[in-house]
Amino acid sequence: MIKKDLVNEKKWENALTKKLMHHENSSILFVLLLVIALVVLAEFFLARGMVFKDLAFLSSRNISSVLQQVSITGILAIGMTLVMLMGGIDLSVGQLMGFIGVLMASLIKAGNLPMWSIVLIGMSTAIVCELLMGLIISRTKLESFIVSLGFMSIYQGFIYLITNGREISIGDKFEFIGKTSINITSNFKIFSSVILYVLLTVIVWLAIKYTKFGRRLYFVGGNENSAFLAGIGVKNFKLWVYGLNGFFVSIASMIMISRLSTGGPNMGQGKEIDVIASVVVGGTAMSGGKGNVWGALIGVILLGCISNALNILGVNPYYQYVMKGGLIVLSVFIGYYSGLRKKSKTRLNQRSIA
Amino acid sequence: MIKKDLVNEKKWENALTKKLMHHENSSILFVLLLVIALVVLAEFFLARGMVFKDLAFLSSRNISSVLQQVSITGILAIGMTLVMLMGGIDLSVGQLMGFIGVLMASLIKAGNLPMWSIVLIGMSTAIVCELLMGLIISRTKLESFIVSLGFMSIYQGFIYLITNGREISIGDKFEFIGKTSINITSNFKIFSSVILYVLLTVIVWLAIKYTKFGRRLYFVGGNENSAFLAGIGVKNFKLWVYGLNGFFVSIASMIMISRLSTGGPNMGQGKEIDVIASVVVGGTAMSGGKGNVWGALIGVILLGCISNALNILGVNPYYQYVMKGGLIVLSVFIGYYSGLRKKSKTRLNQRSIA
Amino acid sequence: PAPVTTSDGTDTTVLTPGTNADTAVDLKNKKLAFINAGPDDYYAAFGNAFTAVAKSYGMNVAELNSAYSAEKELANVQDMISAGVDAIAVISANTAGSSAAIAAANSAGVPIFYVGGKPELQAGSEIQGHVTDSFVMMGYMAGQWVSEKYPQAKCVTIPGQLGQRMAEGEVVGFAMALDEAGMTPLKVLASGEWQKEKTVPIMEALIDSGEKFDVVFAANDETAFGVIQVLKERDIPIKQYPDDGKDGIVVVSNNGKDSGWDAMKDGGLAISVPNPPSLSADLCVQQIVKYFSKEPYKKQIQITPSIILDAKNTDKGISWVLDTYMKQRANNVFEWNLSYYEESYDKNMVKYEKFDKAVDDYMAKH
Amino acid sequence: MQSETILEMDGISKSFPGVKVFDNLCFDVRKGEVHCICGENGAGKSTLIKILSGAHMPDSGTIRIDGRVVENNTPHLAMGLGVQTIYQEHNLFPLLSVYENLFAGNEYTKGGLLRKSEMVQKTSEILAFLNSDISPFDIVGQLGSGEQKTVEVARAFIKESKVIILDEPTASFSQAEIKNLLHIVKKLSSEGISIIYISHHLEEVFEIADRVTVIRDGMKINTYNIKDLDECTLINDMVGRDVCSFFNREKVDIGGIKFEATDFSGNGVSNVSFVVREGELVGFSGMVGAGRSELAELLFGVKKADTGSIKIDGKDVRIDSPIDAILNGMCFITEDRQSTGLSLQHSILSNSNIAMYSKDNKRFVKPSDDLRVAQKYCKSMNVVSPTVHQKVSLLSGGNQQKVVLAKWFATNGSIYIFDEPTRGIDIGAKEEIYKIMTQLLKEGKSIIMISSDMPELIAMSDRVLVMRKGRLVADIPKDEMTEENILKFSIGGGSDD
Ligand SMILES: Nc1ncnc2c1ncn2[C@@H]1O[C@H](COP(=O)(O)OP(=O)(O)OP(=O)(O)O)[C@@H](O)[C@H]1O
Ligand SMILES: Nc1ncnc2c1ncn2[C@@H]1O[C@H](COP(=O)(O)OP(=O)(O)OP(=O)(O)O)[C@@H](O)[C@H]1O
Ligand SMILES: [Mg+2]
Ligand SMILES: [Mg+2]
Repeated sequence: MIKKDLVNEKKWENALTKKLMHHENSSILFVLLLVIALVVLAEFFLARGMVFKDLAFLSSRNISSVLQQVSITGILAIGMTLVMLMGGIDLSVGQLMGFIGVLMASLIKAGNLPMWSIVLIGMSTAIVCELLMGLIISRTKLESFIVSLGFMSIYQGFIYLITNGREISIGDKFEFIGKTSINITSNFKIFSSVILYVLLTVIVWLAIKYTKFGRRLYFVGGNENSAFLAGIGVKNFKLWVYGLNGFFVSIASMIMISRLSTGGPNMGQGKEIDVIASVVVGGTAMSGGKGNVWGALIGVILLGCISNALNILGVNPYYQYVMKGGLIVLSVFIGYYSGLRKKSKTRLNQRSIA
Repeated sequence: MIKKDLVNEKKWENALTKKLMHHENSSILFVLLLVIALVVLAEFFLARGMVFKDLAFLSSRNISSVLQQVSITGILAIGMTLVMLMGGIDLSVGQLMGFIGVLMASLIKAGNLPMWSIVLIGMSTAIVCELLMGLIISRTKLESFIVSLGFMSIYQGFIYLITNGREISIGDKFEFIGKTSINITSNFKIFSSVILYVLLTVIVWLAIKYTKFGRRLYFVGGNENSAFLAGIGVKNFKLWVYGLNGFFVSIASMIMISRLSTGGPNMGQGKEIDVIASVVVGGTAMSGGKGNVWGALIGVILLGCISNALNILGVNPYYQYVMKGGLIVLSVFIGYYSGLRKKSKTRLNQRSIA
Repeated sequence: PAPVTTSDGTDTTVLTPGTNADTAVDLKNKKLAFINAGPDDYYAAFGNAFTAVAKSYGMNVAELNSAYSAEKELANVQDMISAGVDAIAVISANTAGSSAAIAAANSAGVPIFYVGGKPELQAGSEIQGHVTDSFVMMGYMAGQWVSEKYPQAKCVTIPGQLGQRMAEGEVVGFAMALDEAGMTPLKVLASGEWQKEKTVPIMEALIDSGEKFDVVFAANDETAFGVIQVLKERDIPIKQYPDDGKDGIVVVSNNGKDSGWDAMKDGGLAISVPNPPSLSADLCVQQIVKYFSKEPYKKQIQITPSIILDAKNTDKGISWVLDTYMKQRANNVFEWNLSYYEESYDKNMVKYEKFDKAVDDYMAKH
Repeated sequence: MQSETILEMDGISKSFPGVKVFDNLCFDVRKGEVHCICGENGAGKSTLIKILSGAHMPDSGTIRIDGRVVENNTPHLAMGLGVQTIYQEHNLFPLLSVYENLFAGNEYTKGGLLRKSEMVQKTSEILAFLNSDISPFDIVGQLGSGEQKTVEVARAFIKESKVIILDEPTASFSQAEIKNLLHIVKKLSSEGISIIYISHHLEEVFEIADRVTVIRDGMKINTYNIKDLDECTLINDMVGRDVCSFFNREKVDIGGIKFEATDFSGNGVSNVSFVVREGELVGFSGMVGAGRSELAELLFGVKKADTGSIKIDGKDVRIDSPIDAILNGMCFITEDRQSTGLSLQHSILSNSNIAMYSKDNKRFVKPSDDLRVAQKYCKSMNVVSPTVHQKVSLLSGGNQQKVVLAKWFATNGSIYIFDEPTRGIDIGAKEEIYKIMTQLLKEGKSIIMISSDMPELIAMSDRVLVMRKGRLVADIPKDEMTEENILKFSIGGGSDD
């Protein structure tokens, strides 16, 4: 006869809600803290001659600029997390961001449309582009990898055609989204893009947790067939997720051109790699069904910190490539092992739920 | 009871050998022929003023140069096909090729080692690098995507450290592998690299078809867990496949530096994208277990032809990006549909849902 | 001297008043950041020269690399501000984002210098020094040379990385020169991305397409090497001098780097318009030194190639290789003193402005 | 019957995170015997044989095969020692052909080269031996569930083996195939090969076993000689209480026509029409490949039918996709839980709620409601798992099946299509499920039950429809429902086409 243990069940429940929301991310969080600690130590011993004052890495100025630096990648990473949870991938985000950026910049420069309509055009173009791609991916069995690769090249061409290879300077006509900040101290500034990033992360997190859409995202990524049988319109679902990704891309491009005051032809190039790397480092599986936006956030900050720290420590730029690559591998590795350890520590001898 | 139909069985066998070896590739072959036909038509109507003589695209000279151009990507694609059949991916091949290239170039330039030992060093370094990566991927559950992304960055650092950002010119000290050719006519040359490429393709094709090793690629890629339960040493198998990939990478780098007489710091950059695109266009599934080297060969030639044709037709470089991207999407799309049609001719019902 | 104002309204001359030029400034503890645009030959030469020259003044340099990304460049500037360096020098592949970087440096009180393209300056922000070059002008010089020597020629170009200021600029300059001379318009081929590897297939396709052409304008020397290799492989004669009486393809390029000299001497490359990165970097360091020692200097100078290199004058080339460069500098093979370039900039300013205007007009037309 | 011990497990302990499966278990198999293992879902039967086969490492204990102590057991090693295992869940390569699947990991080679024709030859022989008409060149992914199992069983015969382990091989088999398999098992054991056989069908156990081991709560309860064992003892040992092996369904009043399918064709099905009434359970019988699952897919809108219309409560409804079906109160428990039933990497919680989400148009979910639903059904069907947050891939086969059922019970539909609903479910839990089904009927709901389990079909159905080659060939009322009668129609004894 199977024993019933309701007290234990409650305990399990608490332990497990924690586990689900936090556990997944705890190992990557651990890696982040480790990296921060290492960098601080390195700075202390190497750069600052063992004086704790003036540690540049943890200075409020540096923290605010790191946060600002990662916000574009971060917002793209939110969309990418959704796409990847669903089992897809989108290599076109970098170029699409560039395309929307130069499109908007050229409209702003032309100056004969009100700003709100330009924003609207940018957003809807991004969404339509992604929907188009989503249409192909969801209606056929083509791999999202190759389809989005094709679109990446198409957007690149669009960028060159719009810009004719030249940068489009927009001056200060579009400052709000990328340049305003709340100045807590003169050094510690919280930029609007950072606030937006955190806000979007929270919204998406809640949406994933408390809406059907979110719960279904995992299921579609986990087993498409079974999702279909459970009454999910898998095809349309996928379509909308790509569309949603377009929304995030458009936000990212606005921040980008606002922050750089320019729409540049090579602006988003290679961004997709950073984004995917951050998302994967943050624990989202390429095969879909596993991961969350907080993990992606930590992954984005981790990779952002690594670049920043290597700069601050004055590491030779050529070594930076080596170290950055090494740290990416190392952080997924540590994440994996600390994940393993945690699993084997969980309690034994619980046999029945009911 | 249940009937046996030996006649039918024989029929099945023939139909199915065909299916396995040819069917898979026939749709992509069809796309290739279609593209060639379109290009010839375009050239006929647009560039040549409707004269059939002197069609540059099909000239023997152009054919020999296209073949030569694709041979490096092609050789990398063989290795990538093996890795992808097995369910992995390797984003580091481009940079590894560059790394091995500049390593060998710098040794050749230094000039104090005999050529054979430099070749040996190059080869074994490539293999060791890939084995190292294979070790991590096979021993842990880390995604090959992210691990190889990390290694990509590491090799990039190595390249810059070796070259200090400069090209290393080796003159004609290493001509054999990339520059010699059999001259059938003065225009129609078959280069040693092309011969090597075809030879390697044939060898790998035979190995896949007729050896245990080859068939096991499909098992491991098809279902890793089942492969393990069937008694296949999955971990070591993966390890060796990555090692083998290193071999192909080293051959590609030799051809590269030989052909260009230079080891350049940005030489392999972005090559992995071309390689993966070709392999996927050629019908290999990113999820593993499906595809073959002939498909990859056709994919490589297809993408090579597209680039070449756009150049020959003198398409504006900005439009080239748009057209190339569009053609990639289109060719997987056509490949998919012609594949569908064929399938529905063979059997009516599809088991899989959605 | 009275402040001179350029077309973009920035004040280009600074005289720091009230300082005693004799006060020895301690350069030893100065830490500079050099933010390089990307990892390649051209930029590596910048970085090497900058570091070496700065070291010769006793300063320390941390070099960073933006990998051609405007966003990364801005991040690098921010990081260096956080790291507390004494001055930042930036070379950018594009000028996007420079206004944000300058604003950040200004607000942190860190002096910032630019080498290469013109940064965007917004009202109220300032930079402490700027050594510009003009790829448009270099392309124009090459084009002019071609139009003088081969007025009937049909020209094609293999541009550098699309979307980069320099790549697009030199094509514009070259095309403009042809246009002015009333020659057949320039045909732009696919991008060789500054690399031999990418150039070879483009060149092969060009030849196979049967397209007629007489002159190839290669974006840089490396591209030219690729072009020459293909021409040689196809046994297509190469013409090096207008007066050598042979028929063949003329290959011209920008860079004038050391291996380009060899290519000219070996009889492949006809000319190369030199833009030695080492010199620009050198001048930038000199500006920084002046800034620290509070000596007067011109905030903005533009350098343009004084000669076009061909096989006969390669000895006048300024090296890209650090050792050779430092040797040439020590032997005064070329002018390296900042004040020389300040003067020549003064002299040529009107010409530059006219040229810039001509470019604007040309671009507006096309 | 020899009593030489060929395989011995001693002091085996094994735990998974959150579950201690065995503590100090001992088990042995003699040469040439058929040794059945019985136990509830989640008792550890599959884990035991996975330890034997090298798929799992025990935490402690020794395994002795043929007198040799096996350390660091792996599937490769175990197979080398003559232990062949057919696992409960499919372990196939769906994109590859039957013969390739058969020889995966054990390819015939000569001088490093594959000997394809010999492998094909051997495959045909084995398939003939198993009385199967699958071709060696069929692509495995295109076979039905039962046929796939046949392919897996065939794998046991490619090599000389000393021990063959069969973990619920008959779960997707129909009567004829079961008979055939049991016959083969007997033959093998008479040739001196030992068989470990796991099944929840007790009549199979009694038919072939020489000895039976019962495990429960991580302990071996007992090993019996079949002579000394009767059904009651066995069930009592397994479940720890009395359960009748023959379920007697309560009678429910049958109402008016609830569901009416007219003239369904396509997807291998031709011209099928039938009705189901309120409170009625209609059983579907047929051989493997008769097209019952295909019909269900058509009804549920999974695949497009060429022709066919559905009336629910007398009204025409259009069902183009599962969403339409669910909104019309239909439920579809598919036969293959792994590929179409569950998202294996997700928890019991999310699997059991996912279909329910499609019932209404609310956008938000309440995690606490989800939890309640999951726990309710886990409790009523006795799902063995440390928590509802456990990934379903880590559950035992039977428990996974219960989660599939929970997912659909939670939608509270009114027309249920069950395709092999009790596959791999133990006898105790089956009773619970039958009770739930009866309760559904009492509430006036209708059930279509496709089952290959003849006693279940007969006990539960109000009518049995028999399909053959995609057609409905018989409608057997309760009073004519006998195994012989059903079988006669299934294999085409009645009429021929
Ligand atoms: N990999 C695993 N991780 C965690 N728990 C596991 C794992 N594999 C099995 N279990 C647990 O071990 C217990 C025994 O499972 P097992 O599959 O052996 O049961 P079984 O007797 O075969 O049941 P069934 O009759 O349902 O097939 C179950 O509680 C199951 O949840
Ligand atoms: N995609 C497909 N390609 C080829 N044959 C298929 C395909 N799908 C199903 N079949 C075949 O159709 C037949 C009907 O299978 P189905 O699973 O419906 O039968 P069933 O009556 O449900 O039997 P069981 O479920 O017991 O195997 C089988 O022979 C199966 O192999
Ligand atoms: Mg089991
Ligand atoms: Mg069925």
